[in-house]
Amino acid sequence: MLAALKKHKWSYVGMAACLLLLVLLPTEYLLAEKISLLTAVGVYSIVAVGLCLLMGYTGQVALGQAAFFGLGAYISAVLSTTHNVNPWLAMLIAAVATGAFAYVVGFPILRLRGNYLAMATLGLGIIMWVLFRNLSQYTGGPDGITGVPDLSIGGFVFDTDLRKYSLIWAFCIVILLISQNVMRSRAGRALRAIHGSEGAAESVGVNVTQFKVKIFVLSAVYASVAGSLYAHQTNAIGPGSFDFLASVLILTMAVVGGLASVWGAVFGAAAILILKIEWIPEMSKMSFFRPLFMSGAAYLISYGLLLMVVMIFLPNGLFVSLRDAFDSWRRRRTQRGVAG
Amino acid sequence: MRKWFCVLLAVVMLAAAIPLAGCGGEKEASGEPYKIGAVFSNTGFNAPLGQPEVQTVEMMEQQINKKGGINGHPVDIIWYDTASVPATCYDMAKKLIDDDKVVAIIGPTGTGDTNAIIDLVRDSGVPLISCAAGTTLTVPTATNDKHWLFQTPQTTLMIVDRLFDYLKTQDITKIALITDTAGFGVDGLKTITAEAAPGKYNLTITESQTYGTNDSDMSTQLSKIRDSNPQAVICWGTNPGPAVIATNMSALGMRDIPLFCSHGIAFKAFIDLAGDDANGVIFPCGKLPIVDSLPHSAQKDLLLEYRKNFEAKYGKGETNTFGGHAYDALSMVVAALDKAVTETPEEISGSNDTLQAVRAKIRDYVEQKVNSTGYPDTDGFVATGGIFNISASDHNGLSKDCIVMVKIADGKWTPAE
Amino acid sequence: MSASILETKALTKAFGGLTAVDKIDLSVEAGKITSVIGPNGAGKTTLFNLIAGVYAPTSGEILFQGNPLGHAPPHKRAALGIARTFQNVLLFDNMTALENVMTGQHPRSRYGFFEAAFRLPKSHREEEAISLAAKRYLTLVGLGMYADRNPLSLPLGQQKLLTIARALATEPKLLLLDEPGAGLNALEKQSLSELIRRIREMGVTIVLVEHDMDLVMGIAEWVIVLDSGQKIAEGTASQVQKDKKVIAAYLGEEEAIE
Amino acid sequence: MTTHLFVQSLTSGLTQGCIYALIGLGFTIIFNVTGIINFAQGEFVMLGGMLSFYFTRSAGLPIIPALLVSVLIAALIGAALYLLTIRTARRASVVSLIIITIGAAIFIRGIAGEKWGVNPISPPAFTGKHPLHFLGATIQPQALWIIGITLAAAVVLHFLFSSTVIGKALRACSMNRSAAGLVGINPRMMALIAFALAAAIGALGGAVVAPLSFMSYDAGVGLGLKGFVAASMGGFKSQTAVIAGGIVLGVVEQVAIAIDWGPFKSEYKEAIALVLLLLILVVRSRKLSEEERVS
Repeated sequence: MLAALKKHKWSYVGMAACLLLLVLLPTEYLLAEKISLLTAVGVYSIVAVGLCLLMGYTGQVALGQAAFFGLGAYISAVLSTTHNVNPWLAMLIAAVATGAFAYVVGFPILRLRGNYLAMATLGLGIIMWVLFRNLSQYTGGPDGITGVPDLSIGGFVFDTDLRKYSLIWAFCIVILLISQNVMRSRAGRALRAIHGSEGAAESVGVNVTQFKVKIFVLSAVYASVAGSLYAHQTNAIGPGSFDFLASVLILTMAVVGGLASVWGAVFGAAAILILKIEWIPEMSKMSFFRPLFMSGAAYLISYGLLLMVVMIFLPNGLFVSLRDAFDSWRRRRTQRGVAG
Repeated sequence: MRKWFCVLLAVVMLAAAIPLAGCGGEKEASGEPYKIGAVFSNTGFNAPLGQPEVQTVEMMEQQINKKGGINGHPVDIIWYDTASVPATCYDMAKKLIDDDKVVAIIGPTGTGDTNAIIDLVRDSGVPLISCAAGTTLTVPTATNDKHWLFQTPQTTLMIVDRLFDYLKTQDITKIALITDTAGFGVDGLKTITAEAAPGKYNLTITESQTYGTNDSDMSTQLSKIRDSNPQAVICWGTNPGPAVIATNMSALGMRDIPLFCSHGIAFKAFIDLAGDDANGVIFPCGKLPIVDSLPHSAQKDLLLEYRKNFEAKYGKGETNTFGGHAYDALSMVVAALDKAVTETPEEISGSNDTLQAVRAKIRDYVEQKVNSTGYPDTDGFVATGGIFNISASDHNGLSKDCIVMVKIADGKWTPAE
Repeated sequence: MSASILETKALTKAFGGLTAVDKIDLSVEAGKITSVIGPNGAGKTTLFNLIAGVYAPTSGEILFQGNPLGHAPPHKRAALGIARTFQNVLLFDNMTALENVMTGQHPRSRYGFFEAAFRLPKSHREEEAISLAAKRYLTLVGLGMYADRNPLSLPLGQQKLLTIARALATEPKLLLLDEPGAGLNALEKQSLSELIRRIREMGVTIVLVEHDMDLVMGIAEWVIVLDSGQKIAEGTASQVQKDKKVIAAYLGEEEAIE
Repeated sequence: MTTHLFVQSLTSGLTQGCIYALIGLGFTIIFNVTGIINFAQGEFVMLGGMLSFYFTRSAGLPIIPALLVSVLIAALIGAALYLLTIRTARRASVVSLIIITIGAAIFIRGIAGEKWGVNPISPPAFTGKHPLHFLGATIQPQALWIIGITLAAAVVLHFLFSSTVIGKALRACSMNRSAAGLVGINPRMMALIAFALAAAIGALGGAVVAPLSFMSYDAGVGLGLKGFVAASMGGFKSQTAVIAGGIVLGVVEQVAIAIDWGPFKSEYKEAIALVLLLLILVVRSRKLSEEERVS
């Protein structure tokens, strides 16, 4: 145990720091008025982590994650509004149903690799979006669903921003820890082996298809849970929030976070969301940029530019780059320590 | 190459950093401004509707501040782009409420975007004056009493009723529908089928077809419609769909069947697109397109004024009713600030309680005074959309009388009666 | 002759027109070091892939410990006790050397996502066992001190040893080595052949495909010679060396080269 | 369903299908030569329409020169896209490249929205709007142009790939990039050409379809997707296969409208296309993985 503590010393320190930050951030001292942004980061982190496990560790491209995000949101919303199902039960049903769906489509789809897998997942994502938008009798069509109730435990209702923030981040932390444990386990090694070389993975007894499908299902369930939380947080959902660009957004978060890193996903989600719902809107206020934003051009141009620049200059993500720098610094330090 | 990108990146980041440091864009009128929030679809599928709305509020902000603001205080209209995405709309509205601490929000452009924030504005106690035409938008539901929600466009219901009244005068009883699969068309389809039902207008719907917003050819749908031989074709969608349908119908030699469209085509763009095929198309719409042929009235003066200013700023023939919805929404807030709010911007930004109080005052004013009691000599609040008579039971305040039937004749908008 | 651990009966694999492996019957004796040799394109690697289950045979069958393997996929065969290394190394570059070997323990451990997710005792117990075993095999091949290195940072010779450790970690009965000597210098080859003998002492049957004749003749107790997909000879090293067909085959290859 | 309705759906389907095919060809060329799926392909279609509008209506050029200039400009933009992004992103993964092209698409869309506004535009039809009739169905002359130009483009491409030096070099790259490099073909140059060529073809498609369906700054997404499906149906391999794929897709969509029953409702057109895509991919998945194993 002590050994483990020593071994992962820095990651424990990091975790402690993160937790402290999470508690302090929404307070008056720091970013009370940005609490919705912080909450959004929590929601999207959950989806992004799923994608990290699937793409970063297992090496399976997925361009349709918003479909599972939406599936969770819609099942939760529909059940808890029109059918008055208990929100928690609805969330559970959503997670199970989404998982089952992912399991069924996973087997045929995950036989594909690389670009072909990308196409398939992309297709899947858009099909789901079309269904969300056009199955009006269940999904409210293009207008979406309103009046999704807040979550509550007994009499305690998660209605204020702070309560929603705490609930969502509680979920997020648990999911992050689970993911980290999985990746440091036998299953995690099997998944990374698949990424390294499917042939070699098979040769050491890893059932490649099965593990691919398992992780696909896990990532889908994460997305679904995030979707349910999102629906109960904003009390309303619409198909526009789960289209192809939503998938791209999630994908970018995962990649900026540096795919092969569970905590990176949080970082990526934060980075992208700060840009999307903080910096770019702030830019639109400035008289210099206003005309460009009126015609909508600036929003598209800056978003497009952002995607390109990040991918070109940080192909393995902001977070991982920073972490590697930190590690090398540590190594140099320890070496000096040995020398001295 | 890399250098080229670094420069661009630097520009973006720098530009973004400046306002974070806290210095926004400058204003004519001096002193701390009243902050009014707005969310519109500058981009996304609703952009053609959203942009005139943004252009309108920009124009009005300058006019108001040139005139010395409201009671000597300038206004700052903070608008954000929802990209026609509900999730983004929610984020932006939240930012306006928590971060910018605006006294009221106008917009969004679409019903879907509005739905995304109706519970938000209820919970935060902020008046929202939407520019979306969803029929049931302001109707209270089990979960939301719509206490804080108003809407300035004529609802789809009014427009459909107006259209059907007109059909009655033409003794048309058999209609065929072709609607788009985006929000606009779906809403129209729902309302039309409801209103056509026996007991209402009891019209026979011989065929109902849909099309995707960027389909290049609707001949197949139209052939089906022709086979069902209706007396009229009703097309519900925003550009370019209806223009494609108009041209396809001429190509199929179907123009002996009259084509009725929605207010979604009340743009110069429609006539540009459909060219000659636009002639003969009839659609229900606010009075703006045919303002010149109106008898003299307070609304006519307002419309002419609005058109003059808008076209002076954004080009000839660019005015449209959607910009008008934003005009009306903002006018209501401005009127409320002018007449009902005594607190200064400093006091508002000073304490959250004052802010909440002011938000409530604005809401109450719009509900109680934007009607004949507040404006007795014009028996109602005169705006581009019509004469508003908002009440506790009606948060829209318009009636179908403020809608006219417009017919396109040799490339011009003319009254159909 | 004692029990044979692996047998092939009229084993055939054809890719489109070309028949890579043509009706091969062979039988590998348990506990021995058997070497499959032959000129390039003789079908050695294809034969390996058939045994390992990467390819399904076009016809014929493979028996492992007397039971037909049928169409069992590679991971099942690994569980049964067939391990293999690859000509082109194929180490997992996204893990440390130790973790590479730990993956080898996969078929010998059970716990899955759930136990891992919540760190149930079972996961701790098995992880302990796995890492102990892995360290043991890593030391066996003499890479103990490189546990935390990225495999690709090691020289080729040690990478090859690492793949052997990874294969051993699956605790196989039969170990297939695909050209373990290729690209190694004389010294490394020396230690390699010693390692192979030691593995044999552990009771693991070894089949190796190898080009380096000295290496083969040094350690192989039984040699099978393939040429253009067919078995042309088998016997002890000295027997096959005298065999006319074998010499012809190799001469043929040399002529082809010149 | 009546005959003339059926014929109408076939002709409309053929017209739409040809557009899908043209866009799909662009995807295929880039994918074969560089192994990249260029998600900005749809934007070149949009640019083609917008540029041809600009040159006919604003600059007042006659149709054919306007068409050529538009296509040329689009090709240059395609080349620029490659040089500025793909070429700059060294050793980027499949995912990164996908996101880069998506980013480029959004970027181009923004520029177009700024330049031409958000309202759709309509360039003049090549040879008037007087429709032709047969078997109770109606075809607009522009539709014939679309079909004709698609076939022409296919023939030209076939000639290019089969019997010109560049074409052979491109084919070599698509077969085996590293090997091509060894025999002295510069894969980067080939990639550049591929991007320019793909952009040109996309723009051509946009320019011929715009008079029929009009064009708006954000039309690239939808069109690109359809072309992408067409290309996938054609297996991202031969031009003929892709064109067939495009036409099948177009016809299926229209026939679905004509049937208009159950899942075959016009609302679900996009879904229908993608379900087709999924089925095809899955059916071919076994073969694909076999190929990868052997290679």
